[in-house]
Amino acid sequence: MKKLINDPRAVVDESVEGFGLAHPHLVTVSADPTYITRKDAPVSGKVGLVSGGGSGHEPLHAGFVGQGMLDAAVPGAVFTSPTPDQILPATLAVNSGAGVVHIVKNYTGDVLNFETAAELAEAEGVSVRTVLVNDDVAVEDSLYTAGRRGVGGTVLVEKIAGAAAERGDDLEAVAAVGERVNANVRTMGVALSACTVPHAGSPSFDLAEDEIEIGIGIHGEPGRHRIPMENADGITDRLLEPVLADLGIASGDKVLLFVNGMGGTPLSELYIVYRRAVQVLAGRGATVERSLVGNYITALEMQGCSISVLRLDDELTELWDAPVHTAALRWGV
Amino acid sequence: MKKLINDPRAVVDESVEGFGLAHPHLVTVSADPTYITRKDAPVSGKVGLVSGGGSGHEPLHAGFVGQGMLDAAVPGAVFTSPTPDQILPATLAVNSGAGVVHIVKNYTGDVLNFETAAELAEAEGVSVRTVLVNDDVAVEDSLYTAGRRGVGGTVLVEKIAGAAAERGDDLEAVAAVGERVNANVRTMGVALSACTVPHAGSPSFDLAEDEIEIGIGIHGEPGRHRIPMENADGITDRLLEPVLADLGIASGDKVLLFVNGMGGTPLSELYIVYRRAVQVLAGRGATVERSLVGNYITALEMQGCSISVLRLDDELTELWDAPVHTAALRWGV
Amino acid sequence: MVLDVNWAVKWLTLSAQAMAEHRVELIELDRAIGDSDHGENMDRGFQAVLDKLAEAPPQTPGAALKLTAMTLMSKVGGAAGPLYGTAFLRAATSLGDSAEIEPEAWATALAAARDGIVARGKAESGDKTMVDAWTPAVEAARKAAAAGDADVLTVLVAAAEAAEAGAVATDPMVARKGRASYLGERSAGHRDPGAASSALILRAAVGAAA
Amino acid sequence: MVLDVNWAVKWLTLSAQAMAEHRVELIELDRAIGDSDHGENMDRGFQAVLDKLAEAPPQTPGAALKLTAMTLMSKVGGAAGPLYGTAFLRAATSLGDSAEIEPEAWATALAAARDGIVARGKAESGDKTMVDAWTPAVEAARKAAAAGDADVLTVLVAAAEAAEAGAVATDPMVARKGRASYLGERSAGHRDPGAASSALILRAAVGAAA
Ligand SMILES: Nc1ncnc2c1ncn2[C@@H]1O[C@H](COP(=O)(O)OP(=O)(O)O)[C@@H](O)[C@H]1O
Ligand SMILES: Nc1ncnc2c1ncn2[C@@H]1O[C@H](COP(=O)(O)OP(=O)(O)O)[C@@H](O)[C@H]1O
Ligand SMILES: [Mg+2]
Ligand SMILES: [Mg+2]
Ligand SMILES: [Mg+2]
Ligand SMILES: [Mg+2]
Repeated sequence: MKKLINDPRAVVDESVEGFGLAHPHLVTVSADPTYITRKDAPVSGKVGLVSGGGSGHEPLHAGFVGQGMLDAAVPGAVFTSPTPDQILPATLAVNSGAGVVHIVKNYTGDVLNFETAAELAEAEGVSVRTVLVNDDVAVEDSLYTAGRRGVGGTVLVEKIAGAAAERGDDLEAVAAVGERVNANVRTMGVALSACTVPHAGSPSFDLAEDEIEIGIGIHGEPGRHRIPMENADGITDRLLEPVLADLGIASGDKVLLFVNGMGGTPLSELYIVYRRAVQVLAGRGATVERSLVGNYITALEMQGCSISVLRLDDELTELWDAPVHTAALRWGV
Repeated sequence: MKKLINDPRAVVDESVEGFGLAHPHLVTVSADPTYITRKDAPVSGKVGLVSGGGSGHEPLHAGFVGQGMLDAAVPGAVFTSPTPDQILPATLAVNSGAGVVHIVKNYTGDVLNFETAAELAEAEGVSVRTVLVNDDVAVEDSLYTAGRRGVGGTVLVEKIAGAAAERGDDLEAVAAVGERVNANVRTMGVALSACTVPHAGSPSFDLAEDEIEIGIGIHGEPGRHRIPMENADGITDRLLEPVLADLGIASGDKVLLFVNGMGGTPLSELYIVYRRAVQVLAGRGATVERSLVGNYITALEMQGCSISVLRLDDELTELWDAPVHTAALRWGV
Repeated sequence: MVLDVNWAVKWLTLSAQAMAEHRVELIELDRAIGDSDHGENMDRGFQAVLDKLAEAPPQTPGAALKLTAMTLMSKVGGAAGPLYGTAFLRAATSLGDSAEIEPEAWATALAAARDGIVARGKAESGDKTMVDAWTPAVEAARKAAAAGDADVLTVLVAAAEAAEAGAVATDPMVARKGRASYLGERSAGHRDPGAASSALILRAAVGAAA
Repeated sequence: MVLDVNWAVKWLTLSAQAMAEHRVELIELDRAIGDSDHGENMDRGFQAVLDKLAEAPPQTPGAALKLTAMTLMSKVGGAAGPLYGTAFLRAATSLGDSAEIEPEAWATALAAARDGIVARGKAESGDKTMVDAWTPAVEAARKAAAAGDADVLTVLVAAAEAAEAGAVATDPMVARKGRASYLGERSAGHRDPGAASSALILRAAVGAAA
């Protein structure tokens, strides 16, 4: 394992510290317990948005703290959800009295820890609503499992719910927008290589030179099945098909197309995937109205990508376009 | 070699096509010869800015085309500088009559091809000035070599000269600002792994599990020397020392600190490097006034990073802060 | 042998030792069907428990377990943090402030712990989770405790052995809860990391009484 | 044997074949001390030359070389594109529109090509570049052509052999120009890819006349 780190156990703390140093006008970093808040939090009258989860998915979530998106991010250890004693103070710190929305990726650990924190926050008089993100169509039979995972769609939920909060929507409304995004987004991912968790020291799975993992999540876990390597168009078709089927994308639909890198894949390759995905969508009569291409929700240095499709309506489009000012996503300001 | 590509020879074309599809309001993509122009080019009265070079460094250069930065980007084959028959039409396309600045990274191929294109453009009545970027302190004895390479500093030259052009500076002034940035920026890079050029199919060099390459460029070439793996702080010190020495950074200096990922290194690790670099600069009495952290000038999926320091003055700071709207760098708009 | 606070502290100490010793093994189990962090998380959590025990030595077994519960909740994270946290909290509540634990009380505390895990995680037996170690342990402990002349060591041993067998029994299971469930059929053929760590903890309880 | 346009076209065709055949080898040489693209670039460029030759068959050797120059300039890129482009352009100019090339004229054309490379690239002998293949080739061709009864094949062979020896001689050199110069001392022990491709091209000139 070769990584630009000092001590595997200090990775999150040092990285978050560096993040705070690099973006001093944007965020405040609290150490022990670790969480990151928007510089001007709590924003008076605004619903607070808190997300978090294991580290290793950067820029998610800290990179999305700022105007028009998250008020706080709570990073756990690498691939380990944060604990209530981090989530609670982050929640309290961004509560202006309008309540707080927790955006939680659907993993047992995240759900349980945010659940406890929400309960504790309610006990302190803060209203909390939880938006559970579970956009990963790779998880089949999800009724008989821990359910679908929250993956690429999380970024879109955070952006759009963030815009709703910023324009002044109340607690229920912000949560409802977040849920609407989640209901209209689906994602599927592929890994060309594994990733190495710093404290583990060896790759999260072993993959032959001519194999890829289809249906991976963002934690270096193996996917649903392993297939021989294919070309980019073939892989794109394979990822997109279940996404479109599950969403029921039909002719005339307008969508946001999000091709996300898992961390170790060159941007140029993501655009090759994007190109094919646009072709496929056009073939179905759907129009790509908005795009996002890049490394936004990653699995350390894993090679691969995920494709997310979000069905847009006028309101979601408007909220997507609304100004955002964070370390990793910025426009209109 | 596992890559999200179709045909190694179609990588650049398909990727650029995808780029155009993803950013239709920002750029126009011309195929055969391949180049990318700002949607509203030529901008009346404005000096045009053209850069280019081999592909494989994405988002450089196409990701920096747009308001406040480049007017055109000219991508060659992977790691191969583009040809005059691409550079010339790009130059003509962005010339509004105010002349065109070529921003050229100092590699023999880039220099020769841009040189020819500039000559041909001049022959067609377009005034061209060339800003040569050569910020790489890893190249020693540069008088007896092809000279220092253009690396991380290129991004800063493009942003700041772009802002000068956008505010209406004339040809000489834009070139002068670009040269001033180049004169005040130095960079040094490290590779933890090699990268694989698609048409080559095997890694650009072989590195043991406990070795790193110090002083690498952005073409997967080996560096100046190979050393045993060190921790992030140690590597940061090693990269920063020659940068600061060569720039003559002294107490009271204000700088922009740019930690750039080579493509395959997680963002979290770049922030660990950033953290240390800030500490070192503070130890010298220099203040980090602006920061940039991320994958901006890459070597495909290489793991590693480069550190650039730019000595700022009020004008450079103001030009850095000026609005920019490109696929990869955006603020103020 | 009585299960008093000294035993409890020794149990937690040996648990921490076991997590440190088996850290890599638990990471490897989690690497196969999860996200490679279980050993790291448990080791970090139990080291923190040791620190807390040293800072504020508890006066009863229940207090020791409550302190453990709070520490694991705030230091472990992931799925295991809240689940073990709840388990230790429920066990602590079940023990109340009694100074010594009788065989029956221990079986009841284990059952409370298991019920806490089920209440939080909603897993059933056979879902390939730590429940598959705890439920057999609870049953074995109850059975041993119910025997007229049960001594406490016998009960501890019965629970540990059953937990170990339960962990081994997760090998062929297809996961339906937790991270391994995403793998579907591919989760079969690997031991559940949480069941494995549960067995280690219940074995440490024996060591503390020996 | 006369060096007419048929020879020239055959030369370029064999050069293209050589680039395709040695593509991987040239990539490997460039991988060691450069950026792994020389073989790919030369192969792409010469395939384009073949297309152009087929599209608009040239009438003189000079015209064939000029067409080659323009095509290499627009298809190869990198350092090699402009350098080879200039070399072929200067050679074409030197040959003018004569229908056949005499031994002396060939030596002069080679010298013009070499001078073009030096004018663009500013490399000196010993800098570990293609110049180290071209300069010995020029000298050998001149010497062979100066011999009273020189036939043109002898001149071609002399140039090819000298270029090959020149390419081999780059092995121990420390590069001072081109991408390999960034490696400093580490560039020693590897053959310069451009010198190697130059030798292949000059060898193809022999094959076309044989
Ligand atoms: N719903 C659940 N009920 C009971 N135990 C569970 C549940 N989900 C996960 N677990 C247990 O947690 C263990 C994983 O813990 P850990 O790796 O620390 O957390 P994470 O899965 O969040 O990375 C699993 O091996 C399993 O025993
Ligand atoms: N200044 C120069 N003068 C002469 N030849 C040069 C010079 N620079 C590079 N070359 C030649 O070009 C070759 C490299 O070509 P190529 O790999 O296609 O281009 P690049 O270096 O741009 O990737 C070198 O092996 C060398 O022979
Ligand atoms: Mg985890
Ligand atoms: Mg090249
Ligand atoms: Mg785990
Ligand atoms: Mg090369």
